[in-house]
Amino acid sequence: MKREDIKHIIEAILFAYGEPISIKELNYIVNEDLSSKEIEYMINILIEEYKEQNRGVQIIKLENKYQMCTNKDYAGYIKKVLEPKKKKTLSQATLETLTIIAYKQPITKIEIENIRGVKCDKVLQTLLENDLIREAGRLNKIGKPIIYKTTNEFLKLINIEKLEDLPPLETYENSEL
Amino acid sequence: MKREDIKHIIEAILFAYGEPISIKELNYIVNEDLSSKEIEYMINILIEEYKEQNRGVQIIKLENKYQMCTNKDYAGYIKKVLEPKKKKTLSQATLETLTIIAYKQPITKIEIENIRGVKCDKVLQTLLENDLIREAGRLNKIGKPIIYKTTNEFLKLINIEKLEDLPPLETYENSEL
Amino acid sequence: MKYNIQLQVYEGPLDLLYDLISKQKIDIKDISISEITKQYLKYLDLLEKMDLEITSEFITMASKLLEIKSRYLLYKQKDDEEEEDPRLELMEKLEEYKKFKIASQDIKENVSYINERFYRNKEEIVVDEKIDLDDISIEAIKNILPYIFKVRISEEKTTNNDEKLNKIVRGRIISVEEKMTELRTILEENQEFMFTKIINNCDKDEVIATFLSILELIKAKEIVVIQDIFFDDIIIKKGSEM
Repeated sequence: MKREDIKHIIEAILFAYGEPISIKELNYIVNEDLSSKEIEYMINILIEEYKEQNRGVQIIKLENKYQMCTNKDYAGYIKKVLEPKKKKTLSQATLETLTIIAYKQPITKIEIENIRGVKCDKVLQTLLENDLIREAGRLNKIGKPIIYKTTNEFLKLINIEKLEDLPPLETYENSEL
Repeated sequence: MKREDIKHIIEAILFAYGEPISIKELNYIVNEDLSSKEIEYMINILIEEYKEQNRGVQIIKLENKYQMCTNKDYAGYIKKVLEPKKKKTLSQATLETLTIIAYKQPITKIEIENIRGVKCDKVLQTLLENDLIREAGRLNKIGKPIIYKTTNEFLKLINIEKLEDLPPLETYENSEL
Repeated sequence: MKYNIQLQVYEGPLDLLYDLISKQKIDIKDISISEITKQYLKYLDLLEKMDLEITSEFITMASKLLEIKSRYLLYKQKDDEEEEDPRLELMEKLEEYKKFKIASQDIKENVSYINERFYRNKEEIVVDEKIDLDDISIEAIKNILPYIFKVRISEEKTTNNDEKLNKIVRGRIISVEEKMTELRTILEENQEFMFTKIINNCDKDEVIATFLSILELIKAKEIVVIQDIFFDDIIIKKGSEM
């Protein structure tokens, strides 16, 4: 594997994964035979390149994890672009996320985001604060993602006794292509 | 505003926005005083840079919109982190209908049914649900029939960048199954 | 010895017709309408015997083929240059269908069934900062389920049943052979009868089948027909061979 390749693989992973990721995890994904020193060296080169050119995207280090994000200098533009045409209320977004968790639990944030097609950090925070969902451990895979489940509060709120009382998904025909 | 800046703002927007975005929208966000030609020129430079260096992240053009995505060459690595979304297999009926819409768009349900000789309601529903086609207004004639077009998801599905990349329909005139 | 019969399922009447034609390795322009009609009906017959569903589209096409066949017989006899070949419309339809059918094979080959490219999810921006717990109810969940899981509510089942019922009521396909037998039975009891009498309450398909069976019976000399003046009713009588 060429050095340049390593750099670009790391770049691709940081982009697609979106969440903070550690050297150890990157090491595992790129090539276990490489030393973690090598990975760290390459990611530092990448960080420097992005910084030097003042690129639109930057790589930041948080604790001992790395994440890709937009350059602070362009925050004004990003705000403008993320302004949605049709805004959802927090209640709508919450209801959607809660429904997904109710039916698919235990579920991770990334799985929820893949169903909804948007990042869900804020909504998950709201749901946790209102005690409608809870963290139920971590998955033993890359990033050790938190898994979420609904709470008894949730059952009380929608007036059911147990999860089985939710409208069954089986009565909905799975659409097949 | 320096040219280099424009390039990096575009880069930041593409990263943050996630979805396909048009030159017009970019123009509005970056700086309305710039010409759209300038924006197009800069984005093309960006695309070329990414391509030339075979970076982990690439910019693809779908019809008249642009989107950031990972480099195909590194798909194997990303799959280690993210569960790839498996696409469903398409049934013969779905494929035929999709093909007719792809070539004849904009097209109404009745026109599709005339070509296939069968009712297409169910297939159209499936295609809509899977975001492979979209409703693109109504025809101004009796019954105001809905007209259908294919989506960018369709282009992604069959790995082309624009509809013109489809082989011309005439090539099938004298071919055998 | 056991035979393994695998019946190919077709997407529609055009799909079936096109397959019949390609099996004969002839050009669509050169189809023999009577041959293709015969094979088409044979396939429907097979479906019926195997108790498989025959949708209304297949039945409509069957009557259409019979209609074209009879019009073509007249067309050939008249040898009228002015008149359009009754097969033309069907041929054009088949030609058009063929193009898309082949094109769809190409598209199928291009489909990548697993994502090779990965994209980023957008941040979600919401209007208000407050959540209203009253908005969360079992009804609300029910309402958004189809949008979230892209599942279809099963109300389709009822329409399916209606469709099936419809098919049973009006979907029976009438073969020419069947009609011939029916006509023979009537003739055993009656010396003669009127054409309009036997096509009373028949739909278009059945009228065509009746008419074709009469032609067959005339050919076999089982019946003779008499018509006093044009557009008058046709009287059907036993022929010399019966």
